[in-house]
Amino acid sequence: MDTDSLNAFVEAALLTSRGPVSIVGLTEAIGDAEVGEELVVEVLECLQELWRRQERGIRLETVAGGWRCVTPPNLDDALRAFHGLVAKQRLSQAGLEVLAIVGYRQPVTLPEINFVRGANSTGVVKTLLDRGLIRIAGRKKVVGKPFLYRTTKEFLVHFGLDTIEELPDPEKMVIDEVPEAN
Amino acid sequence: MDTDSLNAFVEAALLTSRGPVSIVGLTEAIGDAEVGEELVVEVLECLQELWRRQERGIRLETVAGGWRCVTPPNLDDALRAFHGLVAKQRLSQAGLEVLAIVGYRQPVTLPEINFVRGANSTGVVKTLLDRGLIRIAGRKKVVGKPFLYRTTKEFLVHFGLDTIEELPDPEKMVIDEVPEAN
Amino acid sequence: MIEGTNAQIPEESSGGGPTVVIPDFIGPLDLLLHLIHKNRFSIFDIPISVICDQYQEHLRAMQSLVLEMAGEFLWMASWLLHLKSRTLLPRPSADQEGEDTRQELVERLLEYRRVKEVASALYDADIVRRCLWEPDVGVKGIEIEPELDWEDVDLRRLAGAYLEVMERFASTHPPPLEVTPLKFKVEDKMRDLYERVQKEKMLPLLRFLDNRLNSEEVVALVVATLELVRLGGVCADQSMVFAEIYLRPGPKIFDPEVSFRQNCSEERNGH
Repeated sequence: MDTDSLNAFVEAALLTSRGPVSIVGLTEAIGDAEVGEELVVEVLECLQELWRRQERGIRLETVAGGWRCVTPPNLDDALRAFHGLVAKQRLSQAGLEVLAIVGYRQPVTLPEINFVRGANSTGVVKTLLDRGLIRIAGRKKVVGKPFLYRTTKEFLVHFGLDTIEELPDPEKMVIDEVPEAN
Repeated sequence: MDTDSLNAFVEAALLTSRGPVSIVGLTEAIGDAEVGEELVVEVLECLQELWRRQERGIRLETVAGGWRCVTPPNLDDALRAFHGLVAKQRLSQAGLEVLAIVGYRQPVTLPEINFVRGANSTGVVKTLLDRGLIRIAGRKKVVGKPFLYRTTKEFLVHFGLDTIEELPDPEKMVIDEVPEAN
Repeated sequence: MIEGTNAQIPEESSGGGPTVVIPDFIGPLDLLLHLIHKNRFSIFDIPISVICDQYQEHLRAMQSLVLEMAGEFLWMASWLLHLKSRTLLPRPSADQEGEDTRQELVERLLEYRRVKEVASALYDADIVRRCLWEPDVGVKGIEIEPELDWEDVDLRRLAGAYLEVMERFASTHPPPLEVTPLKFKVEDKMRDLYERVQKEKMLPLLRFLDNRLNSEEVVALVVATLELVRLGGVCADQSMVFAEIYLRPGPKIFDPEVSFRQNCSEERNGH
């Protein structure tokens, strides 16, 4: 595959995909011994650079272990006006708390989530399941066999994380951990 | 709207639209008295020129309803191969339905699956067999001796179950407020 | 620094209540953290007595509390009261149990604070990332259907797909017709019709049927008429299509008892 075709193919594959595209997948589909993963990454980085310019309406990001095309955030208003869609609903504070708990304690059960939050989270968990941000990952082997929850790939994509390890470390975020004399 | 933003918006609007985009629609969404239809056409023609190059994976064509993004025809085969590979890590709605029928009604035959779904499921059953999510478990002692299908260990592992008896009651799972263990 | 409340984040279960603080606190731990922060106390050295009183005060203000939520807040109130009682009563020796409970509260507050930190980072990400659009370019000849990432297919999606299939099946396969005992017997209708025609000499059938509301009765009457005509008990004539059908006495005498017996034997022989 010549350079032009390679560039064209990678661009077309990205623009016609929903969700992140993996380098392995791209390389495999090209199926050319001469085109290894490094070369594909090079092409991707080139495109990313090309699309970064102000007059471009598309960006290339790395998320959830792959590469994904998205429009720049500042175009949201205009795009919503154009497509006639209302803004996506924000996640509630309760929803964000449950996501945080599932995110860094997974797999976790509903009783455990409730305990950490000190509040019933049943409805919130259901909403997050419906939105595909968390998923059921089996049952815990304790009395009652409660369901275990994990974050989904969609969660990584939505929050722009490459892996779950990229979730901010709460220990590092809390700065007044040292008690002050009063 | 400055020139850069205008270019970016037109590109984003084209790329996020499946069908053809009309000049009137674009101009209206921009909603800027300074940006008339002639200017929008100019931007579109500029993009069309830009995308015509050999190393681009996207073309802009004019059709009855306006302007539309398409991938160059010479990439069709490669894109088909690529999306075919991607589909292997994914599950179609049909695949999910057959998997659910086998899961909840096993052992079950292909004619039975077809009857419940009201659609031919031969291809889907084959895909699920290839992916190791269902298996053949003998033949049913009726005319034609059709194969009986059951889910595999792989199926249990994916859903985090120890035995098939742990499959939750579907009604409770989806309709109930509480996605808790039963 | 952590804010006890994050006013920017709307609470979904607020429901637009009155002016009380409810919407700001999505749980007892949230309220407690807010009070500690407001008083500039350290989590590690909470003056239980003060906090307990302030907590109770807030609770009184939250009159509109939903019953379910109230339980959560009251549980915390009782915990605080329990701790307060221990601090007020001087104990001769080290109160081990009290210390443990107090330590547990500190740990839960710390843990909840971590959760709030991560949640606020997610909040920031959500603000920007909600605004991103994916391209939707098609490829000629390929239907790129929105498929599920296998990793994200869980038990709930499986159960949902099953219910969907079964619902679709039910809607395309209506349940078999319910068989209910006949309310109107053809035999009875034959007898009635015959007697009526004998008496009135002429019966306009369509008008007669029009007055019957029950479709089952109409069916029984039509069958009875056909049967009577066949047996010669009545004659039917119609001048033109869609015109009224008149029933008149037929050439033969209709004896219900005889006819039904005959009828039955005929049928048995016929099959």
